[in-house]
Amino acid sequence: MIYYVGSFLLIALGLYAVIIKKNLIKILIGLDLIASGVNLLIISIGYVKGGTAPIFSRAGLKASMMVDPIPQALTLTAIVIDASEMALAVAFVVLLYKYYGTLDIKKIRSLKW
Amino acid sequence: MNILLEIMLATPFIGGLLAFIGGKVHRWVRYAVAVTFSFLTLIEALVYYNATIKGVVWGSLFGSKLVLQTNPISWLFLFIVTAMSFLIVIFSIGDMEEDKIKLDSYYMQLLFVEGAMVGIVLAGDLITFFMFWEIMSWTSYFLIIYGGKKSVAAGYKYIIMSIIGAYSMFIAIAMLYVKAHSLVYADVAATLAHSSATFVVWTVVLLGIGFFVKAAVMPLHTWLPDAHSEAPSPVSPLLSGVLIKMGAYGLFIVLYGFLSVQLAGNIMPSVFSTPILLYIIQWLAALSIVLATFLAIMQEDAKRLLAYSSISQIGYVVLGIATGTSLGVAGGLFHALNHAIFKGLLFLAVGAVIYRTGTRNLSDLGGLVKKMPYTFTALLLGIIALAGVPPLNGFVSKWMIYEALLQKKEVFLLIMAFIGSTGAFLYVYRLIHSIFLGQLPKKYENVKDVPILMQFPIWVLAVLTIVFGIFPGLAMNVIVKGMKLFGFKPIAYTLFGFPQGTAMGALKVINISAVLVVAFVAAWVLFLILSKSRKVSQYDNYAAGQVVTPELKYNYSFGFYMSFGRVIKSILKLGIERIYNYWVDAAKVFGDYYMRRVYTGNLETYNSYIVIVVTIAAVAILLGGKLW
Amino acid sequence: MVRKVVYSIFLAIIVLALAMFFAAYPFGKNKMTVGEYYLNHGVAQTGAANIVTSVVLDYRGFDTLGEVSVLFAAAAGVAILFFLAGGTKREQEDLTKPNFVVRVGSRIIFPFILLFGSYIFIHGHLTPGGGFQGGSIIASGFLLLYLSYPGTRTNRDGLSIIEGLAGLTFVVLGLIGLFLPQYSFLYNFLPKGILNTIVSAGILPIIYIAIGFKVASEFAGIVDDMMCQVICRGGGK
Amino acid sequence: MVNIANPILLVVIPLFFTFLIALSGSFLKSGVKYLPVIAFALNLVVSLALIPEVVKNGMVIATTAGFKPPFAIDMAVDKLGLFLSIIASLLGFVASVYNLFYIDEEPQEKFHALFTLLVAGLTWMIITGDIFNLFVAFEVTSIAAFGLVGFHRDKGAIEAGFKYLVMGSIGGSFLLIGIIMLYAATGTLNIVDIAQKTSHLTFQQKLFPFAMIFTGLGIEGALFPLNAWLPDAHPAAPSSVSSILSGIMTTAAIYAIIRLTNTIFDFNQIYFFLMIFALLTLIFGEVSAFFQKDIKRMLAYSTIGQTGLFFFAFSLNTVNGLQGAFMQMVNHSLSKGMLFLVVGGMIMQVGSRNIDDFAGLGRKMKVSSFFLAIGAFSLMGLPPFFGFWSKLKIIFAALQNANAFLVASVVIILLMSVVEGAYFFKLLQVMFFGKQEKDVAVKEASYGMLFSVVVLGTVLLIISFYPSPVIDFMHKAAAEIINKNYITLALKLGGL
Repeated sequence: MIYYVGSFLLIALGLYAVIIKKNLIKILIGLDLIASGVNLLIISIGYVKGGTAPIFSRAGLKASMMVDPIPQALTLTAIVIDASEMALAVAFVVLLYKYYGTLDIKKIRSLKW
Repeated sequence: MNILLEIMLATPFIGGLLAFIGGKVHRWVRYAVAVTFSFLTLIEALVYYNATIKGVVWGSLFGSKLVLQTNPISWLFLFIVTAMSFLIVIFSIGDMEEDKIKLDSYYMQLLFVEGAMVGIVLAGDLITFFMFWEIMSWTSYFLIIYGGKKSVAAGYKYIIMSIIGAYSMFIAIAMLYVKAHSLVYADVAATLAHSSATFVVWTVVLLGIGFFVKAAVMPLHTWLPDAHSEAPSPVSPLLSGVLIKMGAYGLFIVLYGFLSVQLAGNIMPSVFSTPILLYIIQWLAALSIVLATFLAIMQEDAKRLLAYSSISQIGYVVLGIATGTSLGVAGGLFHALNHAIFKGLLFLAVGAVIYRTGTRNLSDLGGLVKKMPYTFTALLLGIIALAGVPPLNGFVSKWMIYEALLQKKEVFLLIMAFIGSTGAFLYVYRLIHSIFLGQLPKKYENVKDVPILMQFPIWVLAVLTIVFGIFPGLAMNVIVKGMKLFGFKPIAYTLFGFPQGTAMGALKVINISAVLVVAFVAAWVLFLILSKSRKVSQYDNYAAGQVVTPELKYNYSFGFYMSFGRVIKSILKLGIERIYNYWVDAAKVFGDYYMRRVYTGNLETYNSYIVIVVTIAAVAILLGGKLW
Repeated sequence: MVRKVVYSIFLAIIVLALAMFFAAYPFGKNKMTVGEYYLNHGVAQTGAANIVTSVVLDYRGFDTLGEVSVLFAAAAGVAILFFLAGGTKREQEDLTKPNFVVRVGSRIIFPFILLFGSYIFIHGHLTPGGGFQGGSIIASGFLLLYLSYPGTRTNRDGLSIIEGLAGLTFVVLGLIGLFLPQYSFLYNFLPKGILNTIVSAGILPIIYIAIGFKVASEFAGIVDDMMCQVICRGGGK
Repeated sequence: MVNIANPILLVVIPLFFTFLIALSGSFLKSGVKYLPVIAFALNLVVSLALIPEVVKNGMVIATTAGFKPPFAIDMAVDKLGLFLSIIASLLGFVASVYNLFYIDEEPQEKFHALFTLLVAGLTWMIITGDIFNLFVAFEVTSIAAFGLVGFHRDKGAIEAGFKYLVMGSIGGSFLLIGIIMLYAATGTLNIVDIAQKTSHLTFQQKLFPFAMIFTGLGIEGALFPLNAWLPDAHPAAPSSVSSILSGIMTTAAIYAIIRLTNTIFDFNQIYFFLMIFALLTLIFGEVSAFFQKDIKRMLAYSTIGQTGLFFFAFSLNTVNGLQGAFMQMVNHSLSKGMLFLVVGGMIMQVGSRNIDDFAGLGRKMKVSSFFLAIGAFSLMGLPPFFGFWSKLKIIFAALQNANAFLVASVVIILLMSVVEGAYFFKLLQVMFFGKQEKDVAVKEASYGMLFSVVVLGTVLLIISFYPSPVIDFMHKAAAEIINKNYITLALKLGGL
């Protein structure tokens, strides 16, 4: 249960950071928080009470004792996607700082209307 | 035989493309192709003289058949389109010179406009009609902006107003389609016959707005003075003589092809035994006549003057069509033909003057009568016809419209029509006087008359003003036959006019003309005998007690009707255009304001939009899945 | 301030709605339908002990192809953005020189990191872990190298060749499936082998190895690009 | 011989070439740029080979990994998906030919790889039959697009790219939340399978995932107010990329929304809401476009407006409305794609994106400006171009069951069409009749670039003058979607 709540809070915090914070790095942190929240949500959906990891590493493990493997697979994919997004985002921020000399989002608005 | 309808429709388009391609080879190839194909179209049109063909299906779209048809009324307009286009193509060869303007696509556009207009009059369903209507709008836009820098603004105004008008039509067409799933004229008429009054009124009003924009009926006329005057000389007659007639044609189709006077009378109250809708249209037309006449009187620019005159004259056409009686409608249709002829003539003649002198400012011109005698004669015929003096063609049609109004006892409208006619004398006199009479400015001393290629169309039209003036029966033959198809009582006519004892009083143009000529001769003789006239040189003149030398020519054609202008100033202040501009500006400011507040360039704002959208959804969910 | 409060309320509403939605699907309850099938048939059908791996690489292998492409796109994007980038002289001087312990320590650790990473992706079908995890561990080794020896550059052409080869391996292995009677992309055509041995699960280990190389080279490339932002002197690649 | 009529190839071929570019980039330097051309030529062949199959069976389904859906991912091409993937392949092919002559900045091999990936991702989004796979395709597209938007690395490009990235990744997260909700509710990820298991859900339970997916895809699909990145990103990107972004990306995202709405979320209550979104999108797009001085920005706003138009037609939720929406999508993809390519060539010659600097180009770049005019006319919906037929259809469909609101929205649509006419005619008259003040030597664009433009223009002209096959095809496609034939067909063909 706590995982659900935690993931919701992570998503909400991330969104809050994205909307309210002015610093580009903080915005990126916000994005990452959202992503982590979503990943946590996915994993917690797949959980089955008393289940174990879906790996038949030793004899005697039964399918009925295991948690849902799909959310884990999805999370794996989602994490990689988030990581790639973040790498690209950091690259953008570095260049933005180079051009504008600031990390304040309010000052980075040469494109408008 | 029927396949020829499609061929006729295709001819100008093919010609336009060939002219464009041929122009890459040599300009004379372009000219030859343009002339050949516009002539071919004219010939093909003449084949259908008085023919009635219903429903040549050439395709289908969304379950509605696309149909071509023709009947004598369509033929009348078809004749106007093809004949005028042919003459204008010839005139263009002389007028539009290669070195003045790039002509790469001029003839293509010209023939496309012709093709589009042929499509409009041949259309047998509203999709075809609307399609060609839109094609006509944008092709003619390209023609207008050939006139140089100022014409671009004029063309812009034209195309925007055209699009607005067209979309107004579009809504009506869509309403009809949804109701009947077929837009063939007969089905539309059947649909309207079984519809509620509100539906009919909305349909007619929405279609009417489209037509009125094109026909430049006040208060939707504001594009016309600019567009007509700034367009190149050969294009102005096409616009004024032919293109705005498409609005009249559309109005005729809607009022009598879809509706009918009886039907309209059944569903709405009548005034002066006219359904109220028609009555309103009559008033709009009458207002156009009077106001445009006043405005025309005040113009300093020859083409602008003619442009306002066009608004006024198309007012007669619409007024005639909207009377709803056989006589009035026939008069309106006949006036459409006549106006095409004499306004084409006038614009071409003025174009010829512009071609030689390079100006169309009336106060700069003068005394050209000896330099350009042929043009002068043609223009004289044109203004006589316009003023409605027998024996030229404007007379008969105007007479029929007066007569129709008189029979319906609509006195106010009659008076307004008379005012328009009287006013016409003032401005046509101004036109011919300022250009051809008075003193010749020194810079125009070497002016010659225009080349034969330009004179030919002028003279053809001049002859036609006389022919249709003396033999109104020629046109009535077509009009009456066509109107029978639309359920009008036929009116009796002879070749020379109208016999005694029919719907209108006896009218024989020859007789009237004879009387008029006798009176004129008598007046002239009296003038010669009684007055102390003497012959003076053109330059024998005084100003403030000084003799005016030829170098200091006294030109009194500026502010010609100044005192009259003071009288009608209050009317001119109405300024419909100002109102439009005000609204457009307001809309622009409004749009700009909101755009700037939405696309602020601030990422935070953009992100919060996303959150707001999600919040709205979340609220909806919390409220139990109810969205409102 | 008003903004903060308003948006906090908005976010609270969103969280509330989320909570309301997920209240219908309580934590810990078994919600599996397709997942059940994987658990029951996964071992027999794919031969991989790790069901997550069999889902990632076999049942939903096409997702993984997309994932690989995403990573590739990100690496290429970073390379585009940092192309011709370089630090100023000041920035380069500002770099603190790593001390002795770090330099020597990283030299010792680096081979072990590589080894560990390879272990993880080679055993991806047997134990938790796989190409992505192994690849990122290897890339972290490169990161360590960069930190301790700021002048290090990797051979970028070599990296992109590895990247391309690994990607092509994946796609070609998939395409072979189309030439078989089963006519299905990514069909596992190799023998399944014995459960819980290295050589089992058909093509899955091969794909994971390819992915491992790919991820490692891509992350190393990204790290290299970012380091270059400071240590290169404009015009570097 | 392997059967090439397999939708999976539409994705795999470009991916193969992407990795090939990465592999050969270091030693094949200048030759790399020909690879995308080959890739999309093959794609075009594949998508054309799919036509007979789709016409025969109504749908083609390809499985992966040798398992049947829902246990493995499948690719499903129905009629509309086929049409859009043909357009995507065509546009990809044409734009990659254009790139041969257009892209001269380094790093070329990265650009071409990303470009190939972008189009592959879009095709993927169109044809995938699995909802999580849709998310992956969405991310492939987005991340490739982020990099491409920043390709010029100037101030504007970086800023636009960053904004797009932040909004795009928030959108991606929302999309993922929506998908996860559906998974929690049904335990499966295959679209058809989900559709069969959602019947017991309440409206509320369906609405939330829908809202999330709508938000996520709406960001890519340029729906107001989620579209704020678009007017920055489209102008900043290289023109061939803008052409793809504008031509297919919005269309693909909206197509995904349409398909999900009509298969998974089978509800009627939502359409009024969608219509309001569509109208707002239309109004803000067209009005903002009117005020632009930058030509690519103007076209970008115009894209927003067009999106609003076909989204409106979709939200009518009738066969006719959907048919109108599809026709408008085709029209928009072809004409806007072409316009961006034309404009790219012009910007290359003039060296500026300001409309005033385009004065007099009509005389110097005749072929380009001719096709620009055709594209503009088709977007404005002037006859005889294809846009006219689609606008006709949309208005007819909107008035089908007219109530006061629909009539008002028709009036709004037509007013916005007038605004659209206003700015396009302004552009045209500047180009054809303006006087160039600056003395710049302007030549016609190179033949290769013209080739791309001419190909697209010819296709547009062909479907303009012979609209009936396209119209009929779109009618069938729309009827299939509205009547939920998608599900029945998929079940019949073993999509489940």
